[in-house]
Amino acid sequence: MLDIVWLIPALPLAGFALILLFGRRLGDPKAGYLATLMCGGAFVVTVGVFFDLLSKSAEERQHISKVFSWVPVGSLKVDLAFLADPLSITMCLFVTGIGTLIHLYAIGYMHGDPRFSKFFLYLNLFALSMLVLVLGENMLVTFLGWEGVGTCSYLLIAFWHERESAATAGKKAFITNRVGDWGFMMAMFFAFQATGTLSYLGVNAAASTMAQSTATAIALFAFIGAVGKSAQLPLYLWLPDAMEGPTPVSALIHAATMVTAGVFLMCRMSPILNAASSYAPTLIAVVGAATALFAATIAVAQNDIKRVLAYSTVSQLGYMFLAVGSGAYTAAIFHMVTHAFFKALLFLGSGAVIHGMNHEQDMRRMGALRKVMPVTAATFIVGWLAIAGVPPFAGFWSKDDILLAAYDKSPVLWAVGLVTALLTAYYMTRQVIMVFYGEARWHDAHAEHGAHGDFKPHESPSIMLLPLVLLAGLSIVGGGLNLPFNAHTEKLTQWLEPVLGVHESETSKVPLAVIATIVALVGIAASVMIYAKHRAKPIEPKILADGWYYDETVSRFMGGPGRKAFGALAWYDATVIDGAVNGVGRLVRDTAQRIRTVQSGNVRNYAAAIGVGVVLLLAWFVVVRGSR
Amino acid sequence: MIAASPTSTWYLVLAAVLFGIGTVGVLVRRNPLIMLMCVELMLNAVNLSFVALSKKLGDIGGQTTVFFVMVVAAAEVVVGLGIIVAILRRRPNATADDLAELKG
Amino acid sequence: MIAADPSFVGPSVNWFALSPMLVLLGAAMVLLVVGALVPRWPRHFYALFTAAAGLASTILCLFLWDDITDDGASLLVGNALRFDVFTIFITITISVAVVLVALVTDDYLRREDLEGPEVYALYLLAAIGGVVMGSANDLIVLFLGLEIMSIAFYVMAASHRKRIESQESGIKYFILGGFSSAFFLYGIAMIYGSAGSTNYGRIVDSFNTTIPAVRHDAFVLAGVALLIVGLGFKTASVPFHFWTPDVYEGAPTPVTSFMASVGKVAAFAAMLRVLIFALPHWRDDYRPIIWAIAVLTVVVGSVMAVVQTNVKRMLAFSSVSHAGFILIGVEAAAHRAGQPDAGNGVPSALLYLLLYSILVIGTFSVVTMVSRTGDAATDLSSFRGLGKSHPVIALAMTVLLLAQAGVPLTSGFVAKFGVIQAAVEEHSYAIAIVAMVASVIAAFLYLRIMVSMWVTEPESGDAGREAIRVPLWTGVTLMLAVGFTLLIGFYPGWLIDATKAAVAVK
Amino acid sequence: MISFPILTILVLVPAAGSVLVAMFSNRRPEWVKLIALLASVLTGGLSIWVLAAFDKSNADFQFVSMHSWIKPWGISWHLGIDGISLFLVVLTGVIFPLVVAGTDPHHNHKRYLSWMLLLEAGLMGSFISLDLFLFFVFFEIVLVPMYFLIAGWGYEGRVYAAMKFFLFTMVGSAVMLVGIVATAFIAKGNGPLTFDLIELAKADFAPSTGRWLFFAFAVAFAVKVPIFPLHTWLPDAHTQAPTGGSVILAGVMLKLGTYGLLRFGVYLFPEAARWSRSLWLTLAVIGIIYGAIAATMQKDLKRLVAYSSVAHLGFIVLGIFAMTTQSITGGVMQNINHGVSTGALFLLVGMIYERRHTREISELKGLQKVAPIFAGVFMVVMLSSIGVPGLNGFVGEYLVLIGSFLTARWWTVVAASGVILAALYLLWAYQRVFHGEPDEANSGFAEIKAREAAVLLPLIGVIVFTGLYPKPMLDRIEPSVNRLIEHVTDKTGYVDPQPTGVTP
Amino acid sequence: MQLFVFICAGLMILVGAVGVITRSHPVHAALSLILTLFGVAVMYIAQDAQFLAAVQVIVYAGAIVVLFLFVIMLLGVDKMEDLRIEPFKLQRKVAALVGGGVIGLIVFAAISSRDNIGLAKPAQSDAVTAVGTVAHDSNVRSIARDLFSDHVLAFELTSVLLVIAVVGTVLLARRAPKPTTETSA
Repeated sequence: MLDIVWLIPALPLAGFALILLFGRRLGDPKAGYLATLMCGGAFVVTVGVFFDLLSKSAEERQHISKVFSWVPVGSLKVDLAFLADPLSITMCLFVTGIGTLIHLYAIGYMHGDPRFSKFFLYLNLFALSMLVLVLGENMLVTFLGWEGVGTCSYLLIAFWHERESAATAGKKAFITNRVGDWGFMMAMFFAFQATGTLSYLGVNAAASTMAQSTATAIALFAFIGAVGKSAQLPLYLWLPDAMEGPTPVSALIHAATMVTAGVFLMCRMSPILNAASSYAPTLIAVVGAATALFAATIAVAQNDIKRVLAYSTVSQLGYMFLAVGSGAYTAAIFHMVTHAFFKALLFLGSGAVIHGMNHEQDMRRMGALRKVMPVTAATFIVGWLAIAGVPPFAGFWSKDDILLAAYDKSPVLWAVGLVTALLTAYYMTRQVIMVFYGEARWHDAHAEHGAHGDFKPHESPSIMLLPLVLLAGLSIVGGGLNLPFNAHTEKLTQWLEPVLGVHESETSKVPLAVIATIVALVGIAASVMIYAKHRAKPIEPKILADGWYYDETVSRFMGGPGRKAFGALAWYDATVIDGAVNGVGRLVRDTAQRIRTVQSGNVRNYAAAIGVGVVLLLAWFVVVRGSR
Repeated sequence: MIAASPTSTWYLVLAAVLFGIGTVGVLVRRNPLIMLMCVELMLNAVNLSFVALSKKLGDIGGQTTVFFVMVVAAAEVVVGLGIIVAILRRRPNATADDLAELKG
Repeated sequence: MIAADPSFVGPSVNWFALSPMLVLLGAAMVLLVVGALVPRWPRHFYALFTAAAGLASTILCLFLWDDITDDGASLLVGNALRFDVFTIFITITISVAVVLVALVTDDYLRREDLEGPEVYALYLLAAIGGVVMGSANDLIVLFLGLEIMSIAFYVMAASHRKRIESQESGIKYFILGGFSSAFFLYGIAMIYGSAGSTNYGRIVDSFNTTIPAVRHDAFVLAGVALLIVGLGFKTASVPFHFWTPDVYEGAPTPVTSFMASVGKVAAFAAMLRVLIFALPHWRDDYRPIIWAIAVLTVVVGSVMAVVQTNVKRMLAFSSVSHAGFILIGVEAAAHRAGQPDAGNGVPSALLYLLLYSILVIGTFSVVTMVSRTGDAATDLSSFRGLGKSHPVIALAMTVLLLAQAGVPLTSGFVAKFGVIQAAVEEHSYAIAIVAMVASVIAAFLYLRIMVSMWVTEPESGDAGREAIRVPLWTGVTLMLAVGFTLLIGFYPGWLIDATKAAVAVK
Repeated sequence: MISFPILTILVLVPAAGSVLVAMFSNRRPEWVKLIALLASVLTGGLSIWVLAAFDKSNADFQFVSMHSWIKPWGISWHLGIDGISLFLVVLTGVIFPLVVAGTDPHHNHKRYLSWMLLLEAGLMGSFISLDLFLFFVFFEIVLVPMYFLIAGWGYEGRVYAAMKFFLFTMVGSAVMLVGIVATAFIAKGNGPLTFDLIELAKADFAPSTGRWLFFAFAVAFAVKVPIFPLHTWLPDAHTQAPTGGSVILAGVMLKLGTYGLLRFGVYLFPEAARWSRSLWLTLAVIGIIYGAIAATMQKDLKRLVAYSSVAHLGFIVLGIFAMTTQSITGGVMQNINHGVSTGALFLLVGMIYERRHTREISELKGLQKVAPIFAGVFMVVMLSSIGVPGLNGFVGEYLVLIGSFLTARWWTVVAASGVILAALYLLWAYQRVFHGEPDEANSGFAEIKAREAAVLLPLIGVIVFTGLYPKPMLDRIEPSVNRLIEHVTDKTGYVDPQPTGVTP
Repeated sequence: MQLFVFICAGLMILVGAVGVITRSHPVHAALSLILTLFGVAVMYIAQDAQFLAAVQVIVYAGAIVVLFLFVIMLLGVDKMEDLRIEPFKLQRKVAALVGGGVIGLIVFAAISSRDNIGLAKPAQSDAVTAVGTVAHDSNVRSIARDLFSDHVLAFELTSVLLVIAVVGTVLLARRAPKPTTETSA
């Protein structure tokens, strides 16, 4: 079964090719079904591979299937090969699994869109790239997928490219990612110079022997890449704007897959990270914690249903990096998985809401929707509880692991994480209340809209609800993957142990868990007090709503000084450098014009010129050469 | 050495002076005819030095040369005058300075 | 009376060796007599007869070449002339030029309705002067040859009676020419004074004996200086070039091409003879001057050409810059003056002369056609739309211009490469680079002409213009020139060998 | 290997075609076009045949044909092909038919096509000639047809642009000519004079001499590449040239520069190349960043692409002078990639111009909505130009960078940031041109035509194939590159650095 | 005696020369030219070049100057040339510089190397005898010998030269078909 790992990416590829060729003919919805089928197929294959691995002993849970030699030049030998091991298969499982669900959902969501088939074309391409990314046997193959998902996100975010905002968002996403890619490339170069190979196994194996400085360099540059991809400070900018894309895209890219690529990469290269000097992981942890808190504070004041989720994603990713930085890779992966479940759920839910509200995204125009769209509401609430960290929902367990690790790293980080948890609970509650509870604010909404007669939010078609339900289920039981009661229940840890090792911790877990739970509840309570019971005025300062003006500042800099500088250089090129060239020409002309006056047409002047020449020659010969 | 008979150097010096005068003449005179005369002066100066040198060398070749030069001079004068006539027929009293249509 | 003198022995004369010159002379005489006796002779006759004479002398030269390769070089009529490959090469070049120019002149004279065998006679006589200059072995003979050619030029330049410019150019050329040849003559006198003879061979011998004493003798050096002045004037080298643009513009276009080809060839031949063969002892004295003059000439010629609007003037200045290139060859030759291995200097210069004269004749033949009746329409604007109306002519002109610019696969490139190679062989890199860069500047003006032929749209005024006629013989000349240009561009080996033979030690 | 003088034929076929076309009557443009197409296709086919018959195990020159040409100067008609030139020849052979088929001059097909074919002959010649003189001949002769193509069929500022292009390049080659001759004479010693590359490469030059000579060559090539700050002829020429001209100029002609640097500069004067490497690396990096930034600010689509060329060629120069197997191989490959993708870009821009008669970015808007397929094609080409993995642009760029990193770390670090800028200017331009709601001027924008698609399809194919499976190409390039590096090692004792843990 | 002759002749020459370049009236200039030419002729005699002296007087003073005068009269260009004005400011300065330079440098050269001049004793070809050495051989005779031995070609070339002169004048003197301002026949 292991030998068919290549089939996992191959199926979406086939889907891509087929839709590329026949997409228009298949049309809506057949193309969608095809795409979903392919992604589902990939999932099935993955499951097969998974069990095959499971059947092996921990040591030999590792299989490389080489497709062909890709870039062989001199000492650089890069194969297009896939590495099937617990980590990559874990990733594959939820990428394909959740991917399939999202495909399915999208069939309903994108129904009637003029570019329906193209959407699925992109989706499959995305799935393909993502799978290549996670299955990559070496950094370059990963980079192939890495850039692939970047490109796809560009295409998908800018899917409704007639909207300026969408187009810009897509461009922004791509370019910001590119900044990260630069880091990734550097990491590869350092790795190659240090080890002469790019395959993870090779590099990781050499980690123990290589110079610590090199390891640090690799780790940090890779982290830059991760920061770009996983939207950490300072490169998170693109993610909130990326909400311009269709909701399934948001779910796919932000919740489940792409953004987690960074975390995956760090885990993939964990040996290097361990070999690096200590400040590297600390830096990662700090960045993670900072991002988590920062994003959470912003999420508190957002009114766009999707932007809230976007910032929460950033925040949750911060958690994962906090884990990575604390050396708890398993925890990071664990949270990645659970987060994939509930965040995908939330996004799809919000999508359903938006769908039902005729593309209304402002939560201030919603409210009391649980009546009109019960299923959506129910599932959404599950997601809410999960992310808020209420036991026994999935989020609670994974977040708990991370906080534990953070505590071992440093209580400060733990505290930050805790505050973030509080805020998370708070703003998620706020969202749920604003959308599904309170009085309906959408009746008057359509008055302003005035668009379509009596406007009534409606529940989404079952094809969209099915994924919601499934994801909701997962969000409830997801925690079961890695229950911290005893070594036996920590299934995921054991499973990933050969790749990521274990994070030993002697801190007693229970008190921390209790504190975390309390904090979550406090957050929920506060939110309820404010938004449901209206006991206090909402605290939504503009600065938070505007994300600490960070985005504005950056874009103002880019549009202002940055652009001016570029303009200056262009001016320099046109004026100075090109001017120099033309200047030479002008110089020649002017000199000629000056000499021309001698060419006066008068014989006697010519004679005089000759005479002068004579005297000069005579002087040279008689005086200079003659007087010896 | 007071009543010294002039050595060839004296002649050469004299010739040089004559030549110089001729040169100056070509540069300062505007009447083409007179410019032509000045050229004749220069040629005569050369002839003079030729003769002096042939004397000094005791070689007749110099004198033969002078003979040729005279022929050349004659020919030049004839042709020159021909051209001048052709021009002055059209533009009486034209001076060298007036003939400056072609320039730049 | 003299014949009665028993003690007198006249010099022996190898008539066959002189035959090319004699043919030219005879032809000239025939033309004059015929012209005088039979005024209404078919016009073609003159041109074709002249061309025939040129052709004949060319063919004779080829035979003579064989003789020399068999029997080696020799001296003629009392050591007055040198009879070697160099001479033959120059003679061939000049004769070919005569042929081509004569063909162009025929159509020209008829268009301008100027009569006369005289012009052709003058061509032939001037050609003789040129040949003498190239083969002279005696400064006096050289001087006479130079005067023969110059006086002929003066007359020809002034020969277009309907154009005041023609006469103006004639008198300018005449006055300046007389002026400069006076200097030249003075130079001869000085050399004669210090060497005791005007014969190249004897000059070299006498300096061989007297060299330690006269190593830095001011009088000789002054002589050298004045010789360079005279030759510099004829070769139109800066700062003795001022007459060139005016005369080239004023003179009838075919005559201009004749002066640009034969004049340059003869003058440079003379320069090489005098400086390299007659005055090797002073090479270290005059080489720097040649160097400086070469650089000046190349640069000034190219730069000045850029700002001209009259094509004839452009070509005049470009001919100045070409002279500079040839001077580079001379400079290279000067390094080896008097040494057994003459190096590449002289051959490269000879090669350049031949190639350039054919180029320039071709180019001017186009100008002749474009200049239209009255020979006045030589402004850049008169070439407008030539590419549309006469694509073939325009294409030919383009080839010639590219050759002048030194674009590969044309003779121009071979020529330039030759001199550059010669210069580099003598390690004068600076001059080579300067020259190449200057040639780029010059390229600008050739491009300008091409642009006005191909790109610029004809303007309203052009409609009224007289249409350009393409006479048979002019066309033939043009095609010959272009053909040769390309032939040498692709297959120059044999010609290079020939030029090398001109300096081969026998 | 084979007696059949295939390379000579490669030069002669287009030349003959050019003459044939020139002689043909102008009244029958379709016939003229057919002849031209046949000639170019035949050449293309031959070049493909060369590719097929090329022996990849052999690093040395193949299909060599050697005849004496100008004996007295020791010049010979010496043609040969190796991994470094192979794909350039194929590129030339392939792009020309596409251009001939895909672009139409607005007047006088006959003359246009005749110049085109002459241009092809010249380019072919300069890529395969192994005699310095011969190379120079082709190198120079190429200017003429290109000059006329720009001046005759270009846009508003064509005369100025053509003149600039011609003179600028000529200055460079003027110096090079002197360099060539000097090289020959200095190398000659007492032996016979020769301009044969292989003979001359054996010679040892005193460092000072070698450096002077090297610079004489380098100047010419630097102009051609163009290397900052000698690049200003390029935007004008590219912008003003007709579409076909731009494609050739960017696709093939610029490669003369990089190819020359490698084949003649480095090969003849390794010591000088090593000695001056930091200068070239710096200029290359400046070019990468500078070109990208300048491109960002352009308002004219063609100018933008032109400046992007400056940036891309910078990578190649970086690779050449970093002088590792990977970097040079990458550079050689990047030659081809840039040729294909930028060529395709110019074709696309030309198609836009044909439809809208403007190159102003601000005039265009929302084309993707009205012409999705066209936009898709443009997207793919653009991504390859940005250097997205899976497309050809990436492989070359990546090899250059990873190779250069071994010898020129910090230059590489800066150069790599060029990939960010590349995304910036191209995506920005793409957004302004293709995204948004089309205004009425653009709403009539026609979808891609069959002929256009036929022209672009091969290019797209190459882009994707070489991106996914570059091995066949690399296998043929690498041996020759190694041979070159060994040559450098023999001359200078420089060793191709290997990453730790790898034994060379 | 010789000294006296030299001085007188020298004065004639210089005075005449200065006259040529300073007389504003062409005729006067021509007459001064004659003066110079005679002076030169005297010098010839003083240098044992009797034949040349004769030719000088006949050809130059006789033919050429007469020709000049004839043309002056013929064209009636005997208008005074005002030498006080000079259109080009620099011209005269340059002229002075050139004249002075030429004279100065050549004189310097002549004097500095007076001993070297004549150092080379010409290798006499059998036909030629040195000036005045052999009594029975007059100047004319030796010139003749030289003329018809070593310089015979040159001698022949002079004929070509004269032919050109003739042809040239014929060509130039021919009246243009549409005659412009006719001054005289």
